[in-house]
Amino acid sequence: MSKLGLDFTKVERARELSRKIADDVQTYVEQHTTTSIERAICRLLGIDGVDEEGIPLPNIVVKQLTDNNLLNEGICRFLGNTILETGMDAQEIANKVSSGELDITRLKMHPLDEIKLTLKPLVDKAVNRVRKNRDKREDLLDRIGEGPRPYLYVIVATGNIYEDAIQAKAAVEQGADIVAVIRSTAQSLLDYVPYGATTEGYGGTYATQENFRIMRKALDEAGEKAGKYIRLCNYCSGLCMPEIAVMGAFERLDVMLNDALYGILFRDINMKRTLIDQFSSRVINGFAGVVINTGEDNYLTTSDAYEAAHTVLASQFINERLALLAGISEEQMGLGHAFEMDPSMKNGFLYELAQAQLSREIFPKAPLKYMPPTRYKTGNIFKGHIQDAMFNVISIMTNQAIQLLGMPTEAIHTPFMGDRYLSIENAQYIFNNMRDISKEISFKDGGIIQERAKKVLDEAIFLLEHISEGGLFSALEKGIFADIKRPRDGGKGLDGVAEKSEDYFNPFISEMLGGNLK
Amino acid sequence: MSKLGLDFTKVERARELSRKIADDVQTYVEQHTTTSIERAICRLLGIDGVDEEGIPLPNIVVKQLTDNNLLNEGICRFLGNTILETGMDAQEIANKVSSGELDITRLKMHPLDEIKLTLKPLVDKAVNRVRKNRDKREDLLDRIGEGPRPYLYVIVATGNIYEDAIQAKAAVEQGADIVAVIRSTAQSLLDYVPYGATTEGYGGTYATQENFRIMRKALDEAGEKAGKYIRLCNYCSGLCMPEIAVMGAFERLDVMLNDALYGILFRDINMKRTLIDQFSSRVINGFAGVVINTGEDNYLTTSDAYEAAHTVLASQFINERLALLAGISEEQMGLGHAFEMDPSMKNGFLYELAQAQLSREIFPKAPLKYMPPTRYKTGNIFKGHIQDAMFNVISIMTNQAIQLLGMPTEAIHTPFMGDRYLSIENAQYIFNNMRDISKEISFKDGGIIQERAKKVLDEAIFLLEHISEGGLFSALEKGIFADIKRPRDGGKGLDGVAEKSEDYFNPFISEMLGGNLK
Amino acid sequence: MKKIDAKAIRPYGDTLNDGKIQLSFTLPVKSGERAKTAAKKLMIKMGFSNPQVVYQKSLSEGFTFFVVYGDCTHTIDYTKIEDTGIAITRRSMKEIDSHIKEKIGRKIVVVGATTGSDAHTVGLDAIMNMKGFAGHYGLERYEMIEAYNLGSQVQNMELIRKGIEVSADALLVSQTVTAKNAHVKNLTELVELLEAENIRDRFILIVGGSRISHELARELGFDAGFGPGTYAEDVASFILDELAERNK
Amino acid sequence: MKKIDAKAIRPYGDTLNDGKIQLSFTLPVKSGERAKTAAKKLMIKMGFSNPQVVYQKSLSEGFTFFVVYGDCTHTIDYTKIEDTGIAITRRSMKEIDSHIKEKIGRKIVVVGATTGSDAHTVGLDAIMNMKGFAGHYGLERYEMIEAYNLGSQVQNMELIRKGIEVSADALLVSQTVTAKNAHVKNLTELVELLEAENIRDRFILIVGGSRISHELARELGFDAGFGPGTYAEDVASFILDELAERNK
Ligand code: B12
Ligand code: B12
Ligand SMILES: Cc1ncc(COP(=O)(O)O)c(C=O)c1O
Ligand SMILES: Cc1ncc(COP(=O)(O)O)c(C=O)c1O
Repeated sequence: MSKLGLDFTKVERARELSRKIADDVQTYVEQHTTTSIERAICRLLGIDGVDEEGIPLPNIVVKQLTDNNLLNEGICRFLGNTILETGMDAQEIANKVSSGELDITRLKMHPLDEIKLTLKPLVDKAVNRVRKNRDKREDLLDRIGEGPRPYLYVIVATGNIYEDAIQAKAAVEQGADIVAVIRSTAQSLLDYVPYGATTEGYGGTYATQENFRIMRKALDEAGEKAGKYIRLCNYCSGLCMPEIAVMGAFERLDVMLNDALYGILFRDINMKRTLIDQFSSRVINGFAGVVINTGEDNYLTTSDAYEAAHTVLASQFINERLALLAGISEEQMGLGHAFEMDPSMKNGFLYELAQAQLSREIFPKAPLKYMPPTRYKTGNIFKGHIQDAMFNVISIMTNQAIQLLGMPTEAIHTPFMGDRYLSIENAQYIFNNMRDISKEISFKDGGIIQERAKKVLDEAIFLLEHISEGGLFSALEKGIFADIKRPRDGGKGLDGVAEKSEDYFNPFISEMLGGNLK
Repeated sequence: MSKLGLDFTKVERARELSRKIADDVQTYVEQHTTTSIERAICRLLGIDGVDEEGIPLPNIVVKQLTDNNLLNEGICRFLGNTILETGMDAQEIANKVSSGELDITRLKMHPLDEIKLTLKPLVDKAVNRVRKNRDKREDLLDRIGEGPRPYLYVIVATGNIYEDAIQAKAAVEQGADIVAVIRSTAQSLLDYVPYGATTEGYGGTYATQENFRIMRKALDEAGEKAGKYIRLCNYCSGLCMPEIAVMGAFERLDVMLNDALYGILFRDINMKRTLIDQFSSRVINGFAGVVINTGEDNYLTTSDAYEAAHTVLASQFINERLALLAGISEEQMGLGHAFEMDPSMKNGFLYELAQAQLSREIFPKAPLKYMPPTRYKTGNIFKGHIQDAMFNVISIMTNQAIQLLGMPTEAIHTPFMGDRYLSIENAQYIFNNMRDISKEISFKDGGIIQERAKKVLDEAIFLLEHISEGGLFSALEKGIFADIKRPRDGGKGLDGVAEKSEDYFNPFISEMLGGNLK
Repeated sequence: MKKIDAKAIRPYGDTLNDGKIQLSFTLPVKSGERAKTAAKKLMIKMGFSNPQVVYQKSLSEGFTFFVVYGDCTHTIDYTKIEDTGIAITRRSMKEIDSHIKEKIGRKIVVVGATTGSDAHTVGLDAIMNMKGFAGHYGLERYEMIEAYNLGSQVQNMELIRKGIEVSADALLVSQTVTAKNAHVKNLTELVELLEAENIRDRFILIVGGSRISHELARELGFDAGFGPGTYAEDVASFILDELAERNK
Repeated sequence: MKKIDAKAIRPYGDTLNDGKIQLSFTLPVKSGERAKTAAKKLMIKMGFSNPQVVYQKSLSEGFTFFVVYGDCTHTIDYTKIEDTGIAITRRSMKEIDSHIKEKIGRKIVVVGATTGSDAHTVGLDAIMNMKGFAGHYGLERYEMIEAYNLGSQVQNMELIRKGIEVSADALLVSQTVTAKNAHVKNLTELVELLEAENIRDRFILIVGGSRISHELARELGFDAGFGPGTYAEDVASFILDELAERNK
């Protein structure tokens, strides 16, 4: 029963509108492919490594397509054909392509169904590898269990993956449930995925498969010690969403930030490119059993949290729909929201409470990602620590699922080991001390909280109506989210987009989409 | 309407029991007087100052009675008679007594009614002086107003009254509403009131009339600047309750800690002595318009806050009754309670919420004094700061009146100027950000909170029944409060008690009690 | 009571010159008495008397967090410290516009950008956007200022090109990410590029950001630096002062 | 990756040897740029590089509160630091009782008190009372220990008198109030009184309290000092060790 006295027919209305918005996008998405999608396929088919200049082989292989304007045909066709032709495996082919000894676009073409047949075993191998990881996660969860919700989610951001591992283990000893490894600044702008272990990143390490492996190992060990499964988180968003999703699937990441809108608004990535990428990326995440995190919280760093609250909700509705289309189950939807109201606002806590409860009731199964106060953090770490405490109070009062712990030093530096300890202690104290409060309290009918929730929902519906008319692309052009305008054909990465040809094919989508839905 | 679903017939029952307990004590109290009461009368009649050894003249004058076993006759009789005989005023008489030139017990005795007549103008003078202060307070409150509730109450404890004044002014600039000047350690054990300004106290300054004056001036100035009346607080409890009450009345103190039980339990002061003193002391406080603060909160520093919650409530009932008998209006009853539950306790916040709401509903008009976490504070000032935040949350959720701000450094030292700033900021942030929450939330019927409140009330009634049987004195002997046992005739100060003689008289009680009640 | 001696000031806890300071830090050692002693020794090396370890907590095998108090024995001669703050004759938007009209007689042109890989625009927007920040309108709102906001992740070369193109009077750079001194690298590069092209003097060079101080900015070869709490007026006022300077 | 060098350890923020430390303090000066510079200068005197004033707030005319971060340049040779902690062969209540029965053959007598004007008894009671503290029974519960708890505000002379009267093996003093070093005065006086009477050696002299360390206790002429987190077993165990020592 709703604590907010919500009218759920309105919620239904919002979902209809989002369906229309998402379907429009999806039609466009399904007609296109991107360099990153094709590179992701290369990785799935077993191509990895870099050449002497450090250029990843998947990039080199796909470059042969783009150089010959064949991206629209898709990589499967040519790889499958080359295997048939040469009998080499994908990696060998990639090496030859890299050394310039082989041009996969210049070979005699075999019939399509033969090619598909040839690829089948490779596809199954990749799919099984991912499925195994998914099963492994479930086994571990059964065997050693997990921490109670809200999960304590912390970040490590030293720029050195080995230092990160030390910090992550310390965090787990103190009680962390999820560890996110912050990416080196601006990786999202790179149109390739770096290779190997990072020891000198800027404000983070690169999302590389090796870094994933190192951290996965560290957390599995720490988890065994702590007696609970520790989830590993990294970021897909950016110019390589599908590839990073593949790497995450291979290395058993559990949570991945995956949101095209974030890339568009905060990284100036082209909207077409990244929305196309997002779909494939999410299909892979979905099949891998990864919980995705969306980035609505970021809107409130540039727009006012009180004024723009409805834009967060509207975006959550759209993201929900886009995720469903990619085979992400509700249980995997870490829709984002954030505690970003001006702390000097009278009754601000009540408005925040309304917002958190609203997301909770509208997306009951979703493991919402709740972001801490950041924007109004200052160098006053003592005040900051109680801002985080209030954030923790809201979370336990409204049964949030994923609590991204705030840091007292948010305005100063990426977290020190000691900062993280204080934040974990903060959350543990409050969650335990108020454990059952959400069952104990109810909100006044027609009071400030309920009225605020209704208002936000109404405004969100109004906004969704507006968006559904012009479509998402033009909404983004108008600067509806985060007060940021982005031109349809501006930003980075549009050159990596191609309209699929007649007989373009990508066996993984059907395999994984189906695989997850069933 | 009760958020706790309380059965108010039970509350009535508790009040009946307390009436019986208090009346028993009162009968005893009214038959006795003490050295401190007689010294207080000296002060009211205008005797002040110290001799060359620093012994206060009121002590010297009253000593003439005790030396001659005439305490039971009361000082009025002899002072009045001496004035008649010698035509000197009270101060002159005191000086002569001090210099050994005069023995007021050896003079020819005039008839009682003559004596009373002689004293009348002096009594009126004293009473009017106090009434003027009371009016002055009301005028100031009308003119510059006061801060919103819960009032922000801070302590200063440098040991140097001038340093205290600096800190007090800084606190007011930051937003404090009430400033309490901590007493030098163990003043409560002194059977006299020190004289003059303190510059080297231990963990506080002495409660002297000069110190009161200095701080009153500082706060009046700061208040004008801040545009709100700032209340000054000090401590009566101890061996000189009535005298300090007189000083407070003369210097316009607004709040005074006044609780015999505190003295008995935590200072090992004899129960008879201090309960007798308490009555006169409270009559003076009451007439002066002072808000008294009682010390139930202290129980929870030696007993467990969860286990002993009902002892706090029982004691509040008794203190309420004893206060009413002394002419203290409900609006002047700062009954004490405290946020002292073990922070590691699951749902501890809910139990605390129940307790705070319970006191609020049972004593709706009383400006309850809510004490911060102290016992479970550690050297971890960051954790301490959020323990205080949770305390502030409870307070605004339950509309407390006087918020004694917790300090992050509680476990380390008496507050630094910077500590006090952080604590005020903490309370201001939470009170403003949650301003109207108490109107917004209600508690589940039969939930943890309501059940806890019922349990505490039932246990309190059970305890009151038990006390009412044997009486308060034997209850204290049994160690019912704070797990501390005190023998009826043990502790400090019993020698200062005498049973009133036939024609003992003290004109002030009737004047002030009447004066306040009407 | 003791009076403050400006030639030898010390931290203040609750008594003049008590020197009280609170510290917290982590040491890479196992917690316990020995770790505590190490923490105290460190305090003494820093010049604290009466070091008190009031709290220690093991963060993980081999790391211990401490909260410590001590009495600082150092003093500062405050009379010897001058204000390194930036000296501006602050004017209101109105005053600035009319001053430009009258004294300069043409629009002033400014180009702003968050450079390098830094994606933080809120600070820059606070200064440039119409709506401004905390009730202070941004430069775009000024009648006599022509403001171009290039947004974030702008390469230094790109900023310079735009500056030349619109013959800007001032270049406004915003830097927020300071990890590994990214900002220093970025800002130094910009100055070097300008000098290489011999056009450093063509522009008034201004930088701002949450960790930027006027001092630092000057060190890096900028004309001014602005930190938290800056408003558009401050920047505009500085530009007017600077132009006046240069046209002397 | 760098390895920890025990001969030169430094504070750890998020990278080995980064030396990161957080400080907060108040300076008796008006807030502003000049105050900020003073704070930085003070940091430098303490041996910090890269001092960062991340926050300043005016507390009142002439007082400013600061939050500051810096990189500590000092290092500690950890190999040179030995454990000043008290060495006890910890035993359980059972073990202690039986040890007394067998090895000593008579009850051990202890007298405890919070001395001077100190009224804090919770700590002393935690050690002495039946019910004890955090699930550890107090000395009164021990079959082979005769424990007298005189409570608080006990004068040193009174404690000594009682000690002689019951010919105590150990005197247990609790001190909590440390303002103006009240505890030091109190404890020193006790030792002096005992020495004046030439009976210092008659008793095992033990002190405890939240700000008491074994180190301090030894300095003041006590046999042992116990701080937060002490249990009755610890004290009893120490007494047994000490008695054994003395009967060697
Ligand atoms: C909002 C924000 C974001 C938003 C940015 C959105 C946007 N479009 O700007 C998002 C979510 C995208 C983001 C992302 C990241 N952020 Co960020 N972010 C912040 C946050 C919360 C607030 C910054 C802010 O907006 N302040 C408000 C403005 C008004 O203040 P200001 O910038 O100081 O501006 C004022 C003055 O400095 C001055 N000023 C500023 N610029 C200029 C320019 C001129 C010419 C002048 C005259 C004056 C001037 O005037 C302004 C008004 O007074 C801070 C934490 C914090 N509370 O400070 C972290 C923070 C800055 N981010 C940080 C980091 C590391 C990142 C990431 C790299 C990864 C991560 N940890 O999230 C990513 C990637 C971004 C990138 N590559 O640059 C770190 C930086 C650490 C460091 N010191 O290096 C911080 C401190 C958080 C942290 N502790 O990790 N971030
Ligand atoms: C409870 C308490 C009180 C109670 C005391 C009740 C009682 N009967 O004990 C009351 C309310 C009466 C009180 C009054 C005052 N208190 Co007080 N009080 C505290 C408080 C909150 C907790 C102390 C406590 O009980 N700790 C729990 C026990 C179990 O810990 P412990 O004492 O450290 O004991 C352990 C070890 O130290 C050791 N130990 C202790 N004694 C002994 C003895 C032996 C022989 C051994 C072997 C071991 C041992 O073993 C124990 C168990 O592990 C502290 C703040 C804090 N959180 O520490 C302030 C505090 C101690 N009080 C303080 C002060 C100043 C006072 C007052 C003077 C005024 C005021 N500010 O309130 C008055 C007057 C008291 C006086 N004249 O002494 C200051 C002391 C400042 C300082 N460093 O000098 C503190 C730190 C609060 C503050 N920040 O102002 N207080
Ligand atoms: C949805 C989403 N993706 C990615 C990121 C991180 O992006 P980047 O690595 O570009 O800083 C964030 C961080 O806020 C995010 O919210
Ligand atoms: C009711 C009451 N009176 C007096 C005091 C202070 O007493 P003393 O000055 O003896 O420390 C307190 C402090 O806790 C108190 O609660």
